[in-house]
Amino acid sequence: MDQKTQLSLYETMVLSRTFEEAILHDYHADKTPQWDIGAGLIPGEMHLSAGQEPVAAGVCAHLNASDAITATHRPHHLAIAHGMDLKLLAAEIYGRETGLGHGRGGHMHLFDPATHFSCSGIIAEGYPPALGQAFSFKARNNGAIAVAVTGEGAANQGAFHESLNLAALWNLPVVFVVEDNDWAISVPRRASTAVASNAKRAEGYGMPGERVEDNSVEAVYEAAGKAVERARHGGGPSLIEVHTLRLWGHFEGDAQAYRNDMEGIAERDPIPRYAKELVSAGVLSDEMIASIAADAKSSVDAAIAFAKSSPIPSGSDVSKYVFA
Amino acid sequence: MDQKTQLSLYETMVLSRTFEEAILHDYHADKTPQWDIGAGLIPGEMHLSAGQEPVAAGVCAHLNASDAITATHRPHHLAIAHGMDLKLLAAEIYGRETGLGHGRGGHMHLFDPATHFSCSGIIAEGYPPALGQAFSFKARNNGAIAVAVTGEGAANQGAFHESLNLAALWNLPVVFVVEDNDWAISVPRRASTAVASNAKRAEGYGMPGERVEDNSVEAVYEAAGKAVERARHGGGPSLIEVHTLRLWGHFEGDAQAYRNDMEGIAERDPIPRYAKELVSAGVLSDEMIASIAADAKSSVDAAIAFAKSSPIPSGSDVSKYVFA
Amino acid sequence: MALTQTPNPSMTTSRKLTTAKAMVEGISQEMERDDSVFVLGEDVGAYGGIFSSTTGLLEQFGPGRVMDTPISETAFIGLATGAAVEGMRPIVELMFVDFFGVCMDQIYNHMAKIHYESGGNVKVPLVLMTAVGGGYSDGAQHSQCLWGTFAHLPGLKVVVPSNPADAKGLMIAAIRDDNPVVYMFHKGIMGLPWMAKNPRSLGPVPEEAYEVPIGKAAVARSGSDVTIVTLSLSVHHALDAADEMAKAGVDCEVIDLRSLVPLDRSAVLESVTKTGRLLIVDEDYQSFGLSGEITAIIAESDPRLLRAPMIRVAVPDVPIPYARSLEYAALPTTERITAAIKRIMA
Amino acid sequence: MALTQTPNPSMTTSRKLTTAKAMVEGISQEMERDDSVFVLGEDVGAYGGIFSSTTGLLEQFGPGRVMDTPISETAFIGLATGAAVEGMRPIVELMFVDFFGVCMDQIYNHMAKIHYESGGNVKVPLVLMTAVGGGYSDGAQHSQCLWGTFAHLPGLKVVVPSNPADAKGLMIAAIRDDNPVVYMFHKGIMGLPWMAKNPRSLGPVPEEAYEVPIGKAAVARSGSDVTIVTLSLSVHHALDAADEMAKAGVDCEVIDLRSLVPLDRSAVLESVTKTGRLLIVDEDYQSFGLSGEITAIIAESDPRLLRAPMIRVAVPDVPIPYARSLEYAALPTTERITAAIKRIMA
Ligand SMILES: Cc1ncc(C[n+]2csc(CCOP(=O)(O)OP(=O)(O)O)c2C)c(N)n1
Ligand SMILES: Cc1ncc(C[n+]2csc(CCOP(=O)(O)OP(=O)(O)O)c2C)c(N)n1
Ligand SMILES: [Mg+2]
Ligand SMILES: [Mg+2]
Repeated sequence: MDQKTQLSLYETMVLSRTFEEAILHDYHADKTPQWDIGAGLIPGEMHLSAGQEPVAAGVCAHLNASDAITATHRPHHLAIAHGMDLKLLAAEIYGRETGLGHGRGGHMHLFDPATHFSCSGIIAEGYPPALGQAFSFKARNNGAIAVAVTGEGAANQGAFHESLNLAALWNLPVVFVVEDNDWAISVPRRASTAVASNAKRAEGYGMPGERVEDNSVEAVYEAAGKAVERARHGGGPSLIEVHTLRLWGHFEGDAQAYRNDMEGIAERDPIPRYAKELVSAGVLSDEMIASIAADAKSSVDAAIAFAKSSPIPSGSDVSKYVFA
Repeated sequence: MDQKTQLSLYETMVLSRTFEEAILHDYHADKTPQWDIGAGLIPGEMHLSAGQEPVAAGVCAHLNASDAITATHRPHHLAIAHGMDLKLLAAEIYGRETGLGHGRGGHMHLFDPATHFSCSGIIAEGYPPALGQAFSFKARNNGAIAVAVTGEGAANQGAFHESLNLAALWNLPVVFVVEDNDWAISVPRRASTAVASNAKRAEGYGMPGERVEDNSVEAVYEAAGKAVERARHGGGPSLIEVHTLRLWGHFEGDAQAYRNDMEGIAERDPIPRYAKELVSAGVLSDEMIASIAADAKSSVDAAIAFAKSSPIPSGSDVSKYVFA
Repeated sequence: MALTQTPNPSMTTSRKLTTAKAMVEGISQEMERDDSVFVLGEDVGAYGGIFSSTTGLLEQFGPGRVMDTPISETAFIGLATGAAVEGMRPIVELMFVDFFGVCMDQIYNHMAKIHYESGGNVKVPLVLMTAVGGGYSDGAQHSQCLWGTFAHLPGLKVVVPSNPADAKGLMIAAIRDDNPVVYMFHKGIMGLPWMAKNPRSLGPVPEEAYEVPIGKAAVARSGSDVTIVTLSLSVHHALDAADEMAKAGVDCEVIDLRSLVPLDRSAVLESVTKTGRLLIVDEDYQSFGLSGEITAIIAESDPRLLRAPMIRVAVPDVPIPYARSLEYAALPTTERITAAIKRIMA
Repeated sequence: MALTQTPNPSMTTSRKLTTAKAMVEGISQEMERDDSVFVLGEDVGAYGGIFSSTTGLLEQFGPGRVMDTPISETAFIGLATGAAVEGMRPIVELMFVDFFGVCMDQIYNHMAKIHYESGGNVKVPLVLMTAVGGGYSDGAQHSQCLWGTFAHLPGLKVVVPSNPADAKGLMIAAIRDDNPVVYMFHKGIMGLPWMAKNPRSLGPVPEEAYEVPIGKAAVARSGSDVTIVTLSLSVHHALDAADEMAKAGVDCEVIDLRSLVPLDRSAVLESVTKTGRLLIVDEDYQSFGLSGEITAIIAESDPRLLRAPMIRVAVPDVPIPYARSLEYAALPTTERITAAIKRIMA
């Protein structure tokens, strides 16, 4: 892999993590003394993707803004890797009138026409709309593809099955991605999924499937490259499952008492790990690490400043936007 | 296979066909001159199973009345092979107060506690309740199993996927049966299913799967024997797909203009075919054929006479049975 | 006549079509006009739709624009939503409304909410058409109307034609609308050759494309004594009952709602202001649905407009039974309506 | 007090529990009594239920009777139905009611209809419990109440407690009932340590097992000027508004419905007969739902009981917005209720 790509993958992951660390901070900052999920600058459920950046960076490196992504309740890494405007994203998370959805959506409901990005809080139900985006791309023969993402827990929902079958049958330009972070809230993979790899299931739809066992951005990049290429050139859908890592809780506030895989979790963080790899390969230096971090911080700071200084929606507009 | 079993399989198929021929007759008898689906002794949609008797006979030969079956909108062959009282069945189809559901259900909604039989008009949605019956059998350790049946079209519904996964995960005593009759109403299998065999899909749940390519009752009997045995003795679920035959229309009144596989269909009728086999094997004689037919006819006649002479439910009882 | 009635396009033509053919004509004209319109669903191709809602479209437009789907409602309805998000205008058929339970998440959590959640930035212009209604012994899972369920959940327009001319005009309006529109057609008004049909399922339909505005009720019959608010097949039972009662000197006004979302509240209010009596005829389940909402229109405005208690002729809260004797005890028949008019006038 | 109030078991104890703990205690006592009762759902085991509806049950009863499921609502809710058909008494949790769309077919076409379709030969004794409600910025797919949707479809009982004592008693009644009972608990009354909670989410709960009868409303506050019909969390907002208005000399009666199916129609009627004024407070969507049905009770009996127009304080027909400023404009707050009382008395 060329160094430019490596650096770019690293930068993408850092940007996503930097953004989420800022959100993490502000989310918890003003929920004290009695922690209240509905209070503060950022209220509501907050599902952060830290640890899963390799999936987003590795897949989205092959995409451009005319390709669609449908993501999950845990969408930030994908939104950022796909190039969503951080200001619009942040403003939506802070519930502001300047946000992507003018504050109506929130962090599970990001809709960005500029990057054909959307997500949903209902697990696996982002798969079907991706088929439709792919269908329209195919009908217009514009070379774009759709990427549909879901978790390993969600892969046991009916929508997963129906979508894979229909996409295969109609030879739609879709890449299905399963983020296997071992957990669906508190339920471990072995208690949710009767098979070791969802790539195995792809065979049941006559579709290529690949499981990436290592949470490495380069491994994801390789697998996604083939799948995206296939979709873009009429080869139809494929599935990629990545064994990734949920570094933090299911949502913020999750005490994770049920979790038995926390030992040494910091060492499994894919970002420092990749930094180390790139440093020893001579691609990255300590100075570059610092400057990438600084760039990320300044973008994120600007986005969050924009969000915080934006107006709060007026309650009297509550019925605006129900119908077009 | 011993001759007694062979004869019994044949008898079961003949009984089912005889019953359905009688229903076919009465269904069409009084819908003239202007054919009206809602009129006559037997109103409503009527999905007959002629041609699919090998599935029912072959599977149910391994069951007893404490085993459960959840069937589809096309349920008669399974109900009869599983030993449902023909009188109660007929009376329900004729919408009588003496029917299985006191005329509330109709032919797609047969519920028989005596044989743990049920069916549903919503495709694939009979799978999940079968899991629950199996769960209760397992909890009580009573050796009973549940058989869940659906069509090849229905196997592309989300409930199929969820049910296979959950049954495998919890090691439930279930046999999943897919009746592949090549058609889902007018949609051919190749336009609905991205894979040649649903047995392939079973692998995606770590479950044994077998496709029976020949619509032969003995082949089904063999495959079902293994699957039932496995379920009964703690081996968990398996899937059997049978490539069977829809001899008649999707429902009565279906002109089947879309159908391109009608040539020589009569020769593919599995019942005369089996009779021929058994005759040449010396198991069956012309006299026996006649006497089996006569026995079937007399049972069916009695059931239908019972139905026709039974009272019609009173409209004033319409709200009875909403709640227990 | 006090109410503004939508100019009825059927006045200008003598050509008669069944409701099914009128619907298909509307779809076909829009498909010709706009190549982003396409049709998908179960048996919509070669079969032409189980209730003839798509007959001939495959032949006319080919398999690239008229597509049979697997029995995967979540996937293909979601596909329609995704295609609409990208600017296409899908018409997707849910064969029976009774099957909504396998795909409702796509409908009400996605199709219906995307526009709002996106703050108006993403439009979802599609038509979800679906067959409703009973009367032919199809049992508890194939005979429901369920419009109350769809109308309760925000973000979907809901239209329910009662006759061929409206069926065409509402279809065209639905296709052109930038919102998801649920289009519910009653099997009993399609004019199918294999089902008992209301005589009015064949009616005059203009040949050109036209819209019937979504959100405007029609006065199917003007009268001064009782307001009968209804929709779909029941409009015809109400008209029959009104004719019968006219002989007894009772003058009924029949309001055909045509659209539940938006609901033409002022049409109901104006009529009840005139008559002082409200009868609601609804083939959906009685409680927690349409009939309560119609009542609320009056109670929120002026409950004393009602000179007599409101009466509902709806499906009592029971699953639709199979046996004809039971089913017709549950359905809103002309007899039940006539009896109710007598009671309300007593 | 004109209405018969269910003897409130909370009178006989001084021990206080949160609603969540009261529910769990009810479940636990029934599981001890009857080994056919078991619990399944997502995160009901080690996690103890996302909203603490099952905390401690895994430890008490083990993994054979308290089971985490995959995220396959159709499969595991259908499993519950099948087990109930065979005589077990499952308690199955749908984590948020908002997810009903992925599994509604199992609920309303199967669970709800089997008893009827079988002509009473097959019973389906189960409890489907589910979290409802908003107020903490969880957005359009995690904040709905949707009880109107469940109550509209026949065959399901629907109960909605507002306080700990009722939560326990209704849970026990639901488990013992031979019908499928949908048990809807509002997150805001569970008494969760991580969510703003109503002060009344902690209350006296008797230690012994007891039933609160399904189908009987409670008079949460007796009064003579205005009837406020409500349920769930909104009961408390209504009580707060009533207290405030009492200072201005307006005497409000607050009816806590507790059960939507069966609906205690006579409790509503008796109260409105007394007060002549009807205010309905509903955290579900306004149109085609609960508020219309309550209105119909009066209009079917005697519309002239109402001395003033009925007023609804409900979620306007919009998806629940994320931003707090918008969400609280949609929710039925004490402020909106107080303003409505003033209007109705004007
Ligand atoms: C249909 C549906 N059921 C349940 C939920 C509640 N829920 C939200 S996230 C989640 C776990 C998802 O696990 P997984 O798919 O592995 O994604 P992850 O959270 O691990 O990224 C659950 C059960 C939901 N949102 N939608
Ligand atoms: C969820 C759902 N979608 C659609 C239908 C309408 N429908 C009834 S039978 C049928 C075809 C079923 O095909 P298959 O599963 O192959 O069974 P077969 O009729 O061939 O026995 C369809 C589409 C239904 N009953 N339920
Ligand atoms: Mg996961
Ligand atoms: Mg088939």
